[in-house]
Amino acid sequence: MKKVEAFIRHEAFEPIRIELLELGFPSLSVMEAKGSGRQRGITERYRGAELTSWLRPKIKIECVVADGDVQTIVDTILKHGRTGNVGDGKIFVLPVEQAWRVRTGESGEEILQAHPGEG
Amino acid sequence: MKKVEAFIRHEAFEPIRIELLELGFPSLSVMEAKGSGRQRGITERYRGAELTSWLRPKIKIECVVADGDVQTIVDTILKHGRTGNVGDGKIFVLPVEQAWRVRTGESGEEILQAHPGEG
Amino acid sequence: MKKVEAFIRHEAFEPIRIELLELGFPSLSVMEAKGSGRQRGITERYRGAELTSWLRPKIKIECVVADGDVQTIVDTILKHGRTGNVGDGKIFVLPVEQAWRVRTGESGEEILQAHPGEG
Amino acid sequence: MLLLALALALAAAALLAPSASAAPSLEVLGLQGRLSTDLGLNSAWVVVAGLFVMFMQAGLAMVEVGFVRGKNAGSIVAKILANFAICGIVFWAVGFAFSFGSGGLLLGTHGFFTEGQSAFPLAYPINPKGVTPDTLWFFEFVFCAIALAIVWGTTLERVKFGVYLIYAPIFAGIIYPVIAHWIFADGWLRADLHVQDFAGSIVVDVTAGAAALAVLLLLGPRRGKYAPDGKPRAIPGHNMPLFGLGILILWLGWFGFNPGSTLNALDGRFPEIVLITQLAGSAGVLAALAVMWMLTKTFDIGMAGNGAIAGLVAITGPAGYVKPWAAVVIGAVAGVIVVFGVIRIDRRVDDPIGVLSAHLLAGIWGALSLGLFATPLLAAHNLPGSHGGLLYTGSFTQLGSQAVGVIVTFAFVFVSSYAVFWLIDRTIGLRVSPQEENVGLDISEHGMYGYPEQFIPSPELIGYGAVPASLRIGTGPLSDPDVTA
Amino acid sequence: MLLLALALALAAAALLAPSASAAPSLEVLGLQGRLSTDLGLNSAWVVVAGLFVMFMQAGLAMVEVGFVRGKNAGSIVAKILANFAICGIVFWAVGFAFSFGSGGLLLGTHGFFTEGQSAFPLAYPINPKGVTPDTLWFFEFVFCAIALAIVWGTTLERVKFGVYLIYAPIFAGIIYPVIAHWIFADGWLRADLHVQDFAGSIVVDVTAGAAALAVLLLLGPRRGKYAPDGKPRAIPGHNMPLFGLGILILWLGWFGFNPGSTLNALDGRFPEIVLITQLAGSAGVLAALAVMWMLTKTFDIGMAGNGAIAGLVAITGPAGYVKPWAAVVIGAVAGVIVVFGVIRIDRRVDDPIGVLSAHLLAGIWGALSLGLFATPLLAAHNLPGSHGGLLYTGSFTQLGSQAVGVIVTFAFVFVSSYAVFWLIDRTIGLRVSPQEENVGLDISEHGMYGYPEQFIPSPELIGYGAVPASLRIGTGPLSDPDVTA
Amino acid sequence: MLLLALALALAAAALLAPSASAAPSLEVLGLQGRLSTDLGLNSAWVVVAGLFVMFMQAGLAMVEVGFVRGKNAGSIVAKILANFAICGIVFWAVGFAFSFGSGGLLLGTHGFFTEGQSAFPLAYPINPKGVTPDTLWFFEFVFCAIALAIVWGTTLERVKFGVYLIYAPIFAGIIYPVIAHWIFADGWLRADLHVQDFAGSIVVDVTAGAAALAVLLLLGPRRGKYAPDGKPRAIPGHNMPLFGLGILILWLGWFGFNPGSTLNALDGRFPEIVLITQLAGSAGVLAALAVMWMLTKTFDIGMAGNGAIAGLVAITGPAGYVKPWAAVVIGAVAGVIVVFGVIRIDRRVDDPIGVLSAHLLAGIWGALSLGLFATPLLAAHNLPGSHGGLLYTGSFTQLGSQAVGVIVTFAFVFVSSYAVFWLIDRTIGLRVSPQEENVGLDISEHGMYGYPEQFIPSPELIGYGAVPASLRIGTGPLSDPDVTA
Ligand SMILES: Nc1ncnc2c1ncn2[C@@H]1O[C@H](COP(=O)(O)OP(=O)(O)O)[C@@H](O)[C@H]1O
Ligand SMILES: Nc1ncnc2c1ncn2[C@@H]1O[C@H](COP(=O)(O)OP(=O)(O)O)[C@@H](O)[C@H]1O
Ligand SMILES: Nc1ncnc2c1ncn2[C@@H]1O[C@H](COP(=O)(O)OP(=O)(O)O)[C@@H](O)[C@H]1O
Repeated sequence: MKKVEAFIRHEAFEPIRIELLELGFPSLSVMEAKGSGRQRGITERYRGAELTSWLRPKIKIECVVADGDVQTIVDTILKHGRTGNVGDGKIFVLPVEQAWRVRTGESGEEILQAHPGEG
Repeated sequence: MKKVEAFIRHEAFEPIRIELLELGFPSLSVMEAKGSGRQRGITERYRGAELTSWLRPKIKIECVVADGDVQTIVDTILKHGRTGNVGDGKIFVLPVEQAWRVRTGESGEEILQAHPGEG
Repeated sequence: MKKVEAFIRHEAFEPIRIELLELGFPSLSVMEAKGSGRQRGITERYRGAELTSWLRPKIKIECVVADGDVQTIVDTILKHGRTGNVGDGKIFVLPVEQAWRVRTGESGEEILQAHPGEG
Repeated sequence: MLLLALALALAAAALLAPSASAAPSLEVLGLQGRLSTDLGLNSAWVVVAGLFVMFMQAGLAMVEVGFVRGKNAGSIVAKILANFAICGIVFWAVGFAFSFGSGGLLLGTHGFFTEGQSAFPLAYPINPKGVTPDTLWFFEFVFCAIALAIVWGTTLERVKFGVYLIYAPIFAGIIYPVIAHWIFADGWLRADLHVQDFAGSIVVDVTAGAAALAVLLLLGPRRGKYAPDGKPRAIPGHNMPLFGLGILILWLGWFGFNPGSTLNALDGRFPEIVLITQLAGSAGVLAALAVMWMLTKTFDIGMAGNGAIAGLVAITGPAGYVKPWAAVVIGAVAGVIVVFGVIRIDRRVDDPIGVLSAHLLAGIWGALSLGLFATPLLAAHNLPGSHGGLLYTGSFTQLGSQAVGVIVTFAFVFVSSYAVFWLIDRTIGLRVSPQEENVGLDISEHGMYGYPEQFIPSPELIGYGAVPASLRIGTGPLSDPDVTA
Repeated sequence: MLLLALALALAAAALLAPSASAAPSLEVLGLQGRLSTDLGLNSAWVVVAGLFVMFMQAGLAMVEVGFVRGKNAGSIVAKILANFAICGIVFWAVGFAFSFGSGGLLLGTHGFFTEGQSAFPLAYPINPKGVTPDTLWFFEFVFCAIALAIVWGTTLERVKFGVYLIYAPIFAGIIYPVIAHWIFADGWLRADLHVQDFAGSIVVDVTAGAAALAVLLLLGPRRGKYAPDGKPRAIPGHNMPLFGLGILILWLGWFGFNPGSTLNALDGRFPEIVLITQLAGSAGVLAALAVMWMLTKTFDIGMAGNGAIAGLVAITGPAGYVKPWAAVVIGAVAGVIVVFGVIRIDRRVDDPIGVLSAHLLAGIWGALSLGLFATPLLAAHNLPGSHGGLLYTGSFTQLGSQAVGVIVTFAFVFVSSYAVFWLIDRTIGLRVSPQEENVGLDISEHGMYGYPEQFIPSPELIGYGAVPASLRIGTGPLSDPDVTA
Repeated sequence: MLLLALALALAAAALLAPSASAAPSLEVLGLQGRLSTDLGLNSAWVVVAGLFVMFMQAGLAMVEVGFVRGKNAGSIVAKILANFAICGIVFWAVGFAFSFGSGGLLLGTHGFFTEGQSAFPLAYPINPKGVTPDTLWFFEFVFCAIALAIVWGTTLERVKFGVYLIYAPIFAGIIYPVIAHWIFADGWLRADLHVQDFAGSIVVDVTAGAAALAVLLLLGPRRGKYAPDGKPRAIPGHNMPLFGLGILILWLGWFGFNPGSTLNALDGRFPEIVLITQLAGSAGVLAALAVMWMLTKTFDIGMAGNGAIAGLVAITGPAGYVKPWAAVVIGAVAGVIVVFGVIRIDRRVDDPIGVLSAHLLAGIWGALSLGLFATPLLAAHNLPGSHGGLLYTGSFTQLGSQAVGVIVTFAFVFVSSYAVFWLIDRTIGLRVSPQEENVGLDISEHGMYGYPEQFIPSPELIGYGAVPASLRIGTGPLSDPDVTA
C-alpha cells in the first residue's frame, strides 16, 4: 500500500475528486495547508504599513491506495492540477504498512476503497 | 518506529485521548481534515439554490510510537472510534526512520512518549 | 528522498523559514495542528464553569528533501525551535518513494527544491 | 397561503366593522391639524423611545449569537425574525385589546385590530395628557416582543423551530396580555392590590423568566452539558465581540424602555429615569465583575454583560419610584444575584444565556426592591393609593403587594406555559433529534450553516476551489504568481 | 488635492453668493429665539427619524457583508463609506436643489449648496407647518444615500471600486434628484398625473432596482455562479449573524423612513404609520418563511430576511394611504413575490443579495398596491386631486397613475444608468480581472483581507508566530507551560 | 462588597442631606404637570441626542474589536463595559458637580450626586430655555464616557485590566471635569479667554488624545511591532466588517454629539449642524481615500474609516460656528492630516487604532479651524464676547484663544495623566507579561477566548467532539450518514 500526498491549488481539487470517483477511488482526505516554493511572497498593506506573506494557501490531498493504483492517482492529479504557473504543487508517494477500517475492524488492502457494490 | 495515522469522527477523539493517556501515551497530534469515502454527500440549501458537499469533517490523529506499541494504539482507536455507521474512518501505519525531541535535541525511540516519571 | 515532519511552536517558524530559504530550501508546507505531550492542559473559565484543554496549538512543517539534506533541515529546526520548555515539539523523518512537480509533470529528487537559478 | 387567507379574512372583518366611536376621530382631528403640540410631542417621544426598545431585538439576537456555538448561530436570526413577525400581527389583532383595551379587572375586551380610539383608556383622547392609541400600541408591542424573545433564551441550540410558531401567538395573544392587563393597565393586581411595576420587572422579566423555566424543564440540557458524574461543563459561546455589541444595544434600548414608560415628555420625570437606569446598569456590571474576580481571579466577560442586564432588569420595575442612590444599591445587588444565580443554576439546569438569573431572579429582586425603596411622593404620583417602600414608611404593605404580584405572575405564566409546552412535547415534540443537535440547528433546521466557510470544506465552495476546470482561464502574466483565475 | 481644490472653490463661490432672500432668515429668527415650538418639534422628530434612516447604511452594510464571501467582506465597508461620503457632498451641492428646490415640473433650479431658505417649497417658512430647510435636506439626503447604497447590491464581489467613484456623483447629483423631483416634490408625475408614493417604493426602491439591473446586465455573474450546463449554483454568504443584524437595523430604520415621511409630528399620522410598517414587515417574514418551507422543508434564514425587506419595501409607498389590514396583505404578497423572484431571477442573472426581488419587484408591487388599497380620505389628505384605490372607488385611475409612475421611473433610471455604466465599461472597465475576483476584492482592491487572520498563515502574523527570535524572552516559570514569550 | 458598602454610604449621605433649594423643585412642578412644552421638547431632544452619543460606546467597541487581533477581541468588551459603568457612577457622584455645578472659574463646587437643581447654571430653571438638570447630566455623562473610552485606544492588546479600574474614576471624577468646566461651563478658559468649543474637539478629543499619549509613552509598543531594525510592521486588525459597523455607529452618534450640543430644539440651529457634521465626515473619508490611493494605489479600508473619524472630530469644535462650505474644508484637511499622522506616528509609537491621529491631531486642527472659519454672527450668538475667525475678521484673536485652549488642555491632561499612569506603573504595573501578551488578553485576563471555537481544538469543545462515549446513542437510520449522535 502507498500513500499519495499532493499539495495542489484549491481550484484543482474538484475535477480531481470527480475523476477519481469515476475511476473508483471515492476515498480520500484533504487538509488545508500553506506552502512556499518557487512562487514569490505577496505584499499586503494595512493603514500604510506593510506585511509580506511567503506562504500561499494550498490543499493537501492524502489518499492511500494499493501499490498498483498509485500511477492512476498521480496521473489524475497531474492532469487536473496543472496550469503551468509556479505554485501548481507537488505530489509525493510514501510507503504504508498496514490499514484498518474503523467501522468493521477489518484490515488490509481491500478496505482502502469502497467495494464495487457498496458505494 | 511507526506513525499511526487515523481519520476518525470528532466525538471519538476524547475517549481515545483519555485511554491513551492512561495507557502511557500522552503524546500525539491532531489536525482537522475533511474526507470522502463510502458516505454520501449532503445537500445544503441557500435561498433556494443547492450546494452539495461530498467531504465531511474528520479529525486526523498522528501518533509516532515504537514498533511494539502500534497494536495498542490501533486497538484503542478501533475500540472508541466504532459506531458501525459508514464514515467511522480509517487507520494507516507508516514507517518512521528517526525522531528528535526539539527541547533537548535528543533522538531515538525513547523520546516518543514522556518518560514514566516525567509526565 | 525523505520527508521531515516537525511539530513546533508558532513563533519558531519564522526564523526557521528564513534560514532554510538562505540555505537553499525554499520549498516546504505548513499546517495548523494541535498536540498534547508532556505539557499539562490549561483550564479556561466561562461564566463560572470550567473547560480543560489538553491540546495546544502547534505548527506542523512538512518538507521533502533528498536523503543527504535531512540533517541540515533537522539542525535548522532544532536550532530555532528550542526554548527549553516542555512543548517545544518533535521532529520525525519518513521515507518517500517518489515525487512529482505538478507544473511540469517531472519527477525525481531534483524537483524537490527550486533549481539554483530559478529562484 | 394560509397567511394570505387569514389576512383577507381580517381585511373583510375590518371593512365591515362599524366605526364604533362617535367623537371626532383622532385621524380626522389630525388631518385637520387640530392635534395639540403636547400630544404630538408625547407621541414623538414615546415612538422614539419605542424604537430604541425595538432595537433590543437586535441586542438580544447578538447576545444569543455570541453565547451559542457557531453551528447554531444562524438559527438565532431566523428565530428572532419569526417571533418578532408573529408578535407584530398577533399583538395588533388581539394582544393589545386584551392587555390595554378597556374591559374589566381580568381582561380588556375592546380594541381588537386597534379599532376604536376610545377603547384605550391610557391613550388620548381619554387621557389627554398621553399619547395616541397607535403610539401606545407600538410601545406596548415592543415590550411584548422583547419578552417573547427572552423566553427562548433557555431553549437555544436544541429546540425545534416549529415550537416558536405555535407558542409565539399564544404568548403574544393571551399570556403576556393577561399579565400586562393585570399590572400595567386596569387589571386587578394594580387596581385592587396596587402592585407596582414601572416598566416591567414583573410584566416583562418575571413573565419571560417563568415561561423560560417552563420550557427548560421539559426540554432538558444540551447534549454533553453535564458530565456522566453530573458535573456541569462549560459550553462557551462562540463570539464575545457580538455578545458585547448585544449588551450595549440592550443597554441603549433600556433608555427607551424605562424613560419611555412615562408615556409622557412633559412631567419632567423621564430624564431622571435615564440617570437612574444608568446607575443601576453601572452598579450591576461592577458588582458582577467584582464578585467574579473574588471567585475566580479573572474578569469574566460574559458575567460583566450579565451583570449589566441584571442591574437594568432590576431597576426596570422601580425606575420611576426611587431616588438615584437607591438605583445604585438595586443594581449592585442584582449584579451579585446574577453571578451566584448563574453558577448555582448551571449545576441543575442548562440555561445558555442566563435568562433565569438575569431576568427571572433579577426581575423578582427588582419588583421587591420597589417595596423597599419607593418614595411616598413618587408612589402616590404613579398610582394614587399605593404606598412608599419599607425604608420610608416602615410598612410592609407595598412590599407585600409586590410579592403577591411576583407570585401571581410567576404562577400564571409558568402553569399556562408549561401546559402549552407539554402539549407541544407530546405532539410534534419540543426537541430536535440528537443527530440534528450534533450537526447544529443551522444545517438541520435551516438547510445552511450560519458560517458556511467555516463548516463547508473550501474545495467545495465556489470561489475557494470549486470552480470547474472548464471555467479556468489560460496562463498569462499574473501579478500574484500564486493566483490563477 | 483635487477635493481640496473643489472645496476651496465652493467656499469662494459661497462667500461671494449674495444672500438671496429678503425675509428675516431662519438663522436670524432662531438666534433670536423666535422659532415656534411646532417647528422645533417637527424638525426634531424629522431629524431623529432621519437618523434612523441614516443608520440603514450600517444595516445594508451588514446584510451585504453577511451575503458575500469572506474574501470580499472588507470591500463592503469601503464601498459604503465612499458612497455615503460622496452622496453627502453632492446632494448638498446640487442634488437637493435639483430635487426639492423650487423650479418647475422637470427639475428644481434653486437652492444649490442649500442656499436660500425660500428655495424649498416643502420647508419652512413657505410651508409653516413643516420643518426647516436643513432638516428637509438631511431627511432627503439619507433617502438618496440609501438608494445609492442599494444600487450596488447586484455588483458585489466583482465590480471595480472606481466605478463607485464615477457613478455615485451622477446618481446623487442628477439621476435620483430627477425622480425625487418628479414624484416627491412638485414635478410632473406628481402634479399632473398624481402619482403617489408616500416614502419611496418608487423613488427609492424602483429607482435603485432599475440602476442595479442596468449595471448587472453589463457586469455579468460571479465566476462559477453558473455550472457549464447553465444551472445556477449556490454561493452562500459567509455570515448569517451579521446578515441578521443588518436586517434588524434596516427594520429599525424603516420606522424612520415611513413615519418620518410625514415631515410632521403634529398631524397624528406617524404613529399609525409605525403600526402599518410593522404589520407589513411581519407579514413579509411570515409569508417568505411559509413559502420556502413549502418549497424546501427548511426555514431559510436568508429568505426570512429578504421577506422582511420585501414587506417593508412594499409598504413604503402606500404607508400613509392604507388601513392596517391592507398592510398585512401588501406585506404578505411581497413576501411571496420575493421568494419566487429570488429563485427565478437566480436562474438568469446573479443578484447576490436579492436587490431585484426585494427592492425592484417588491417596490413595483408596493407602488401598485397603493392604487388598490388607498383610502379616499387619506389620498385626498396627502395629495388633493389624487384618488382612492380600486378597492374603495372601483376606479382604475389611481392604479393607472401608479403604473405610469413605475414605468417612467424605471425607464428613465434604467436608460440613463445603462448609458453611464456602458461608458464606464468601455473606458476603465466595470469588472476586476478573473485573478482579482478569485483572490477577492479585499486583497486586490484594498490591499488587505477583511479577516486577515483567516487568510494569512498564522506563522506570518505578528502575535501568532512571526516574532523574530531576537525578541524572545528567556525561559522561566510559566503558568502555562506551553506559552513562551 | 466594597461597592455595596460605598453604595450604602452614599445612600445614607443622600438621605441625610437637606434638600437645599427653596424654589418649587422641578420634580414637584413636573408632578403637577406645570412644566412647559418647550422644556419638555428640549429635554426630549437632548435625551435622544444623548442616546445616540451613548451608542458610540458600541461604535468604538466595534472599531477596536476590528482593529485588534482575534486573541484580544473579547477584552474590548469587558473594557468598554467596565469603563462605562465606572464613569456612570463617578460622574453622577462627583464629576458632574465639578464640571457643570456652579462654583467658580476653576471648578464647580455644588451639585454632587446631582443634588440641588439650582446648582446647575446651564440647566432649567436657571436657564429657562434649556433642559432639566438630569437631561444635562446624561448628555454630559455620555461625553465624558466616550472621552474615557477613547483614551484606551493606544493601550489595546497589552494593558492590564486593573489599570482601567484605577484611572477611570480619576478621569471621570476630576481630569475630564476640570477641562469641561474650563471650556464648556463657566471656567476661566471660556469666561476669560473666550476659548470656544462647540461640542468638544478640545474637551473630548484633545483631552482623550493627551491622556492616550501619556499612557502610551509609559506602556511601549506591542511585542513585535517594530522589527529589530526599528521598522514598523503591520499588525492587522482581525475584522474589517465589525470595524466598518463601528465607524457607521460612531458617525450616527455624531449626529447626537454635535446637534445635541445646542441643548435646545428651538433655536433652529441643530438641523444645520446635522448638515455640517455630514459634510465634514464626507470630506474626511474622501480626502483620506484619495491620499492613500496616491500613496499606495489601494483604497485602504481602515484609513477610510479613520478619515471619517478625523473629519467628524475636527468639525466637533466648530460645528456651531461655521458655514457648510467651511465644514467641507475642515473635514478634508482632517482627512489628509489623519493619513500622514497615522503613517508618521506609526514609525515611532504604536497606536493600534489611530487615536493620536484621528482624535488628538484632528481635534487640534478642529479647535484651530474655529479660529479661522467662525462667522462673527455665530460666534456672538454662542458666546458674547468671542470673535469671528481670521477669514472674516482678519484678526488672530480667536485663533490665539483657541491655541491657548488646546495648549492648556493638553498640558493639564497630559501631565496629570502621566503622573497617574506613572504611579500605576511603579506599583501594580501597566503592562501584562510577555507570556500573557503572546497568548492574548482574552485568555490571560478574562479566562476565556473571545472566539473559543477558533482557539480551542474542536475535539475539546462540547458539541464539536468532546461528547463522552457514554452519551452516544446507538446506531440507527440517519439522514446524514456521517453524523452520529
Ligand atoms: N519539498 C517540498 N516539501 C513539502 N512541500 C512542498 C515541497 N515543494 C513544494 N511543496 C508544496 O508545493 C507548493 C507549490 O510549490 P512550488 O515550488 O511553487 O511549485 P512549482 O515548482 O511547481 O512552481 C508549495 O506551496 C508547497 O506547499
Ligand atoms: N483510502 C483512503 N485514503 C485516505 N483517507 C481515507 C481513505 N479511506 C477513507 N479515508 C478517510 O476515512 C473517512 C471515512 O471513510 P469511509 O469510507 O466513509 O469509512 P467506512 O468505509 O468505514 O464507511 C473518510 O472521510 C476519509 O477521511
Ligand atoms: N509521539 C508523538 N506523535 C505525534 N506528535 C507528537 C508526539 N510527541 C510529541 N508530539 C507533538 O509535539 C508537541 C510537543 O510535545 P511535548 O511532549 O510537549 O514535547 P517535549 O517532550 O519537548 O516537552 C506535542 O504538542 C505534539 O503536537
